[in-house]
Amino acid sequence: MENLIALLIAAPLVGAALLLCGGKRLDRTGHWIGTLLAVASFAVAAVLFTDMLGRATDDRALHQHLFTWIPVGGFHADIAFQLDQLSMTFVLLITGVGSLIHLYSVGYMAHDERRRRFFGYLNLFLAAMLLLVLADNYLLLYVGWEGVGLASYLLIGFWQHKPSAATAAKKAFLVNRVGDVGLSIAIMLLFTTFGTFAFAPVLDAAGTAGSAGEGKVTAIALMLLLAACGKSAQVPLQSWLGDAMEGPTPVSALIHAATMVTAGVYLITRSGALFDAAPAAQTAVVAVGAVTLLFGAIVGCAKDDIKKALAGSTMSQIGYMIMAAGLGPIGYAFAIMHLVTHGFFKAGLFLGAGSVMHGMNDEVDMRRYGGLRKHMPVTFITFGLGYLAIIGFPGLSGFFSKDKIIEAAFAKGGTEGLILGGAALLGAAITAFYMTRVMLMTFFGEKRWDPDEVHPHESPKTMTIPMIVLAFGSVFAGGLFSINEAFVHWLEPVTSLAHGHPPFGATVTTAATVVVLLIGVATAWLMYGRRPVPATAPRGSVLTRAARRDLLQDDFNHVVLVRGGTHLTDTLVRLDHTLVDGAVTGTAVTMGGLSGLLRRLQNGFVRSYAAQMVGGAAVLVAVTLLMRGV
Amino acid sequence: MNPVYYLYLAALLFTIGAAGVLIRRNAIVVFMCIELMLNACNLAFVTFSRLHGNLDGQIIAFFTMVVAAAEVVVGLAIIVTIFRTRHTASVDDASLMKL
Amino acid sequence: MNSLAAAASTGEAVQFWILGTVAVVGALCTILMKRAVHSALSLAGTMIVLAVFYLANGAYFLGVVQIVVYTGAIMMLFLFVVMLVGVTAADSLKETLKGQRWLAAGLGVGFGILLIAGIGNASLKEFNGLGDANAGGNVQGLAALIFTKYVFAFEVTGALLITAAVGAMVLTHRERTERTPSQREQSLARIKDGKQVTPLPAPGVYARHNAVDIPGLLPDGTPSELTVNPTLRERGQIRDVSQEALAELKALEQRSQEWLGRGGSESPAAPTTTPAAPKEEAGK
Amino acid sequence: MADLSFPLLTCAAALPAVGAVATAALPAARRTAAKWVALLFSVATFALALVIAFRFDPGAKGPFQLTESHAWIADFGVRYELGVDGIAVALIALTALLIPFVILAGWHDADTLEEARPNRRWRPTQGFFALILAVEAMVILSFEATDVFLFYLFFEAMLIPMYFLIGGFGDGASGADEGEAAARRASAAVKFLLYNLAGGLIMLAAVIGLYAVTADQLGTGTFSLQQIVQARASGHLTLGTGTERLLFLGFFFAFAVKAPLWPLHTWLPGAMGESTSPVAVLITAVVDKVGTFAMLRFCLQLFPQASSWATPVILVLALISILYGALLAVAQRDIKRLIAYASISHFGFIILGIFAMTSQGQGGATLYMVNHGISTAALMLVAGFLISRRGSRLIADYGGVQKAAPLLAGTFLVGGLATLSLPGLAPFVSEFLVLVGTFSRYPVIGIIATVGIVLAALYVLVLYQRTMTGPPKDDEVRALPDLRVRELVVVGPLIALLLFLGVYPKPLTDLVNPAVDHTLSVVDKQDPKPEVRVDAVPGHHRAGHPAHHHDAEAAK
Repeated sequence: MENLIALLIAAPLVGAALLLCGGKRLDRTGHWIGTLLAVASFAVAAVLFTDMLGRATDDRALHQHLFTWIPVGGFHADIAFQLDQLSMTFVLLITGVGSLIHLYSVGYMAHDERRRRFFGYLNLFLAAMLLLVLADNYLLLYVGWEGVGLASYLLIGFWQHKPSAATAAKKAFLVNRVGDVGLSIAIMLLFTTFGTFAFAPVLDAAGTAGSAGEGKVTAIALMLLLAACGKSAQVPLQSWLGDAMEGPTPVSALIHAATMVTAGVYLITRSGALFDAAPAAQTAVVAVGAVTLLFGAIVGCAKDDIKKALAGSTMSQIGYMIMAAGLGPIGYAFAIMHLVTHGFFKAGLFLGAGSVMHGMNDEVDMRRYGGLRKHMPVTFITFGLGYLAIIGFPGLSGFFSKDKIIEAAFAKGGTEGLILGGAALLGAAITAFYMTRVMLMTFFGEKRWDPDEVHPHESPKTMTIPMIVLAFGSVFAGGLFSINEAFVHWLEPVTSLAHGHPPFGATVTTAATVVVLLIGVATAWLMYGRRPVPATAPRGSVLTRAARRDLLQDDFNHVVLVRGGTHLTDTLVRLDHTLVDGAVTGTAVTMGGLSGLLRRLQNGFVRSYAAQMVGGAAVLVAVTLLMRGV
Repeated sequence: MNPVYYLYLAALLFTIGAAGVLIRRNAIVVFMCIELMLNACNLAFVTFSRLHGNLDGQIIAFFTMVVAAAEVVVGLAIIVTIFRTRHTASVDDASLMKL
Repeated sequence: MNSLAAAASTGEAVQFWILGTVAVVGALCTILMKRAVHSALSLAGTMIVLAVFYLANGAYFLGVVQIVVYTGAIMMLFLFVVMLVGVTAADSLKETLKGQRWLAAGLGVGFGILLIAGIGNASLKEFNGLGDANAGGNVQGLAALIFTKYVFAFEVTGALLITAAVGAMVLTHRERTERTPSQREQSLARIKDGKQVTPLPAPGVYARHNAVDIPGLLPDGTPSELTVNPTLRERGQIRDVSQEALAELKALEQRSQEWLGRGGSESPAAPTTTPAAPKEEAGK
Repeated sequence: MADLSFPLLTCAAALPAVGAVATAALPAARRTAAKWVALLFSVATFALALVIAFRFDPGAKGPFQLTESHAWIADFGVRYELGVDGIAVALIALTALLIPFVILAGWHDADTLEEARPNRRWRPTQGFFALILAVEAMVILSFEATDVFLFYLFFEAMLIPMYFLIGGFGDGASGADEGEAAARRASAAVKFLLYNLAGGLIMLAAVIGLYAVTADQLGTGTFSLQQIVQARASGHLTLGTGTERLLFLGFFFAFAVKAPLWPLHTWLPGAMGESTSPVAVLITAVVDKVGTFAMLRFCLQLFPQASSWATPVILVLALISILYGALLAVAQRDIKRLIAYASISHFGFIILGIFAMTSQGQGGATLYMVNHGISTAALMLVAGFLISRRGSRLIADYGGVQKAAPLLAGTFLVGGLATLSLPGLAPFVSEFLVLVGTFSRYPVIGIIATVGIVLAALYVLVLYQRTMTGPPKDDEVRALPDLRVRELVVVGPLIALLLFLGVYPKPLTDLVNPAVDHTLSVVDKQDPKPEVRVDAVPGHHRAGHPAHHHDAEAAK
């Protein structure tokens, strides 16, 4: 059975190779090949899943060793896969949502002349993402980690003719690289500390590293956090995600909502033992999570671009997950659970947004929407279900997962627990506010578009079916997972489990969650439902303007990094020319000058030469005499 | 009188000859100065011959004369040739050694 | 002959100081005289003095050779060349190379001091004298050395001399690379170039002495320089007759006036003195 | 195995040399024939290099194999001594592999010169290819030589053909008119020559010094690497500390110029920028490797103590190279100069790995040499194809190329990704090994060096963005033809190799590991031990880690 694991990755990889190298012959069938291989991968995953369910809880993990990758001295890396419950969860999510989005893209990209390539990239992404979650050591995970970064780069910049897309792609890759540096330093630290970087031995030894190793373990954990921040768009490396919306919408749904951006959560959960052994690092994790969930939410409130609003939301929701993961064993399972439910509803929301854009001539400004519910009923309903799920409407997926996280945050105890729980509650309120805002601006109110130019219409079947499936997931997944805490127990062998004890009981928390939710929705309705939405954005308060500009993060980056960097490189170029090269050319010039002086002795007059000869002879005589004298 | 004085005389004549080579521009006179230097050397050789009590110094002086003769023959021929082509015997005018 | 010992006699000392002075003066004249001929003559004097010194030092053969070969042959060669190149061609006194004269003087003095200091430093207190070496005769002694110890050098020197002789011939020989142009061709070329076609005019005749330095007069009475030999022209040795004729006319007029006015009492002296003035003018 | 009667190594070097002569001897009219002859000989050399690689037994004892040894200049103890270790085999294979591609890529490089002087004795094509083969022969011999003097000879001799290759053949894409371009090329060539000559002369002094020391202490002077190493190990030869350091510096200076290490790097951008791109590949992928290779073989093995003594300074210089090269690459406006500065950064990594004195560092550095050769060749050759199409090296003259030539853009991107060490491509393996090797002994330097990774991404992606993406710059860009078959034949195998070695570098590491271990044993260094003992053998655990309830509770 474990031999099937490689097949999971191989299928999309073959697809990518076929589509990218296949040439024009595959232009007409390429998208179906890609979709088929994604579905094939999902089928394999399903087989493996049923097989896993059939085995005892302790014996569910599978391991496949393909070959030795890099053996140099004590450094030993394998190409080997590990499929345990955590990986399985991800594999199902990735292949499942991935297949749906492949299907959706068939319709969405129908008129793009480079569709074949798009599917090749999508398949490449699937392969890399699967590699990431299936790797049995950190180095192989790193390969997947950068692989998804590459796929993300290619897909964000898919419409390369748009300079903004190319810039966004580059930015995403670069910011991710900063995070990747964290991962690579973590691997180096792992190697020097433990002599290996395979998951099993490292995680076994993490707890027993002893006091001498705690500093090292903390450092490793912090570096892993840096990596997670880069990939999952957490503060301070969050700036790329908003720009990444330049990519085609299916990409935003798959990569920048459902799967890739959650890789940071996977990394932290997977390295749980390391974080558990480093409390300081855990504090950092929850701090990052809490800050980001508020940051993302605030940014999401101010954006008029529907995809960017959703991107802010993604940031915020992943903040929840990171925070949950940082809480330790009481949070891992809920982090993953929220991740899965988020995968469903956020992918659904993005696909819905894509569908809207598809019908609106690729208009993204919500201020030009309005009243679309009649024109796009399916989109409206699926989007609405996703909306209810994300704000945590009781009974839907988001409610179960988010509520648990808030509960776990309070359960952390002490001031820290109160702060975290408060932040999570506040986040929930703001989530309700901005999602309601999106909903109202898009589907309700009067139309703010020109009927002569735009003809909103429902999308084709290939697009609506995935949306419907995902809407089902958004509605029911959370509930299903929570029956007897099925999901938590499923993950227990991997993530370990601890039950937290919130200071004021689960009911109070749930009640509070529902109350803040209602407040958020009500505020949004007061602002955007009752009053007509102006077609051009009002100037807004200072906060609004800052939030529109991603809370000035980009401006900071621009001033400090871009301009500073440009200055630095320009200075260096000048120095290279004047100082480093100048030292050498300077020597040459000096020699030239000296020889110029000497050359003047060679004036061509015999008598001058004769004088020099006599001078030389005199010197010789003098030296001879002096030598004799000495 | 000490025969060393001959050496002093030779040195003096040699120096005068050298200075002449440096100062004069007429190639013929320069040549004469060279002859003067050679003669000064010859005087020194002859004196040394006397000092050492053997004839080797005189032999060398003899060879010097022969070589000087040869040199004069060739040198004067060169001067004549140069004069023919350039209508001058000034060494400064023949400054083609410079690029 | 055998008496030539280490230390020199008083007579030799006197001879040294007198002739040595002459030699140094001659050397100085060689380098300081403006005209090459004078330099050559001064050098010849110095060489003769040196020949005497050779003799005094027991180098009889060399002394004779010095006079015969050096002074007699080589210096004469120099004189020939000087004549060939131009006896009067003198160096201009202006030094063209900046600082060369000072440099030369400085170097000369410094070098001389160094040499003399070196000799003074050397411990040349003991002398062997040539008594033994010249016992069998100076020439025989030299011959013995030349044909035994130095025979190779001698042979090589012979080769050198031959080479030098051939070299001198090659250098001075003017190779005719093309046919000498005939008179006809020369005149054609002259016409073509627009130069004077006819032979140059003859010098004027002034029947008092050899008149090649007197230019002939053109019809208007002005002198034509073309009629004088270029060498003389170069040297500025041209006598301008036109002035003389005028002066003569003037003198004649004066004479006749005097003749007419006073009756010839002191007249014959005047004509002889007048021609001298223009000659000086021309000399300038 | 050790002593084959057939002189395989000599043949591997002689074959391209013969090829060079044969190519050069062809008459002017047989231009195309000359190209094919050169290609044929280079492919044959590659075949021979493969034979060497298969004949070589990584497990065998003794540092060198396939050795040949003949007396040459007996009076000075100079011997014709050849031998290869794993590192040399890998680099010979790399050289022999790249030359056919270089020849193919430069198929038309000399054509423009043909028209310059149409007479029967004007044979630039023959000259171009003959020079390339001559460089190959000399490089291979320098990889094989185990006699210091023999090595020195070819180390220096390869400057001559390189000088003519740089100065004689241009890509006509500098934006200046031909006269000025020729002047700039000539100045770049002279700069190349002077720098390397200066390094070489200092090395010559050190070589002579080495001879003097051996002659003094061993009775008979020798240049033989093995003899000296053995004599030092057995105590017959003891170098004074000062002497050893001076000699080391003499050798190292030459290699640092060749490599090139900051601040001796300034010849490289000019030489690579002004020459044609196949020649640029020859410089950076082949010739410069002799420098880093020689650091491993000669600097470390001849002067182990001095190497340890100089390590801190060299590491800092290497670190500066990495960051400096990358930063300057970001600011370049000329594609080829950008790649040149990137190479400087990469050479910093190689030198860092060599002097980290760990098996990962040195193994990684060796791998890096091979991988960098391949990746730079891929990137540079594609860049060359691009430049030859537009006739300009300036980045600003491009934009939106991928619209017109997607294949070209794609291969360019893969080459760029290899340059930024994307995992899955070969350079990643080596770069990571170098970083790990450095980190395990010098953590701070290792961490700073990782900044180079980010900067690499920056310059590659900026280059790609400005040239390939966006709307097409102008009509000329819009009309750019895509890669031709010949060009695909050049780039395809290189990319395939990058992928293969990225996924399965084991053949290479197996080849290199024993040689690295030998070097380390000569230097007397061992890898640092991990701080926490882990009993598990990697890859034998099946499940995730068990839960640590008590830990979690303790954390609360």
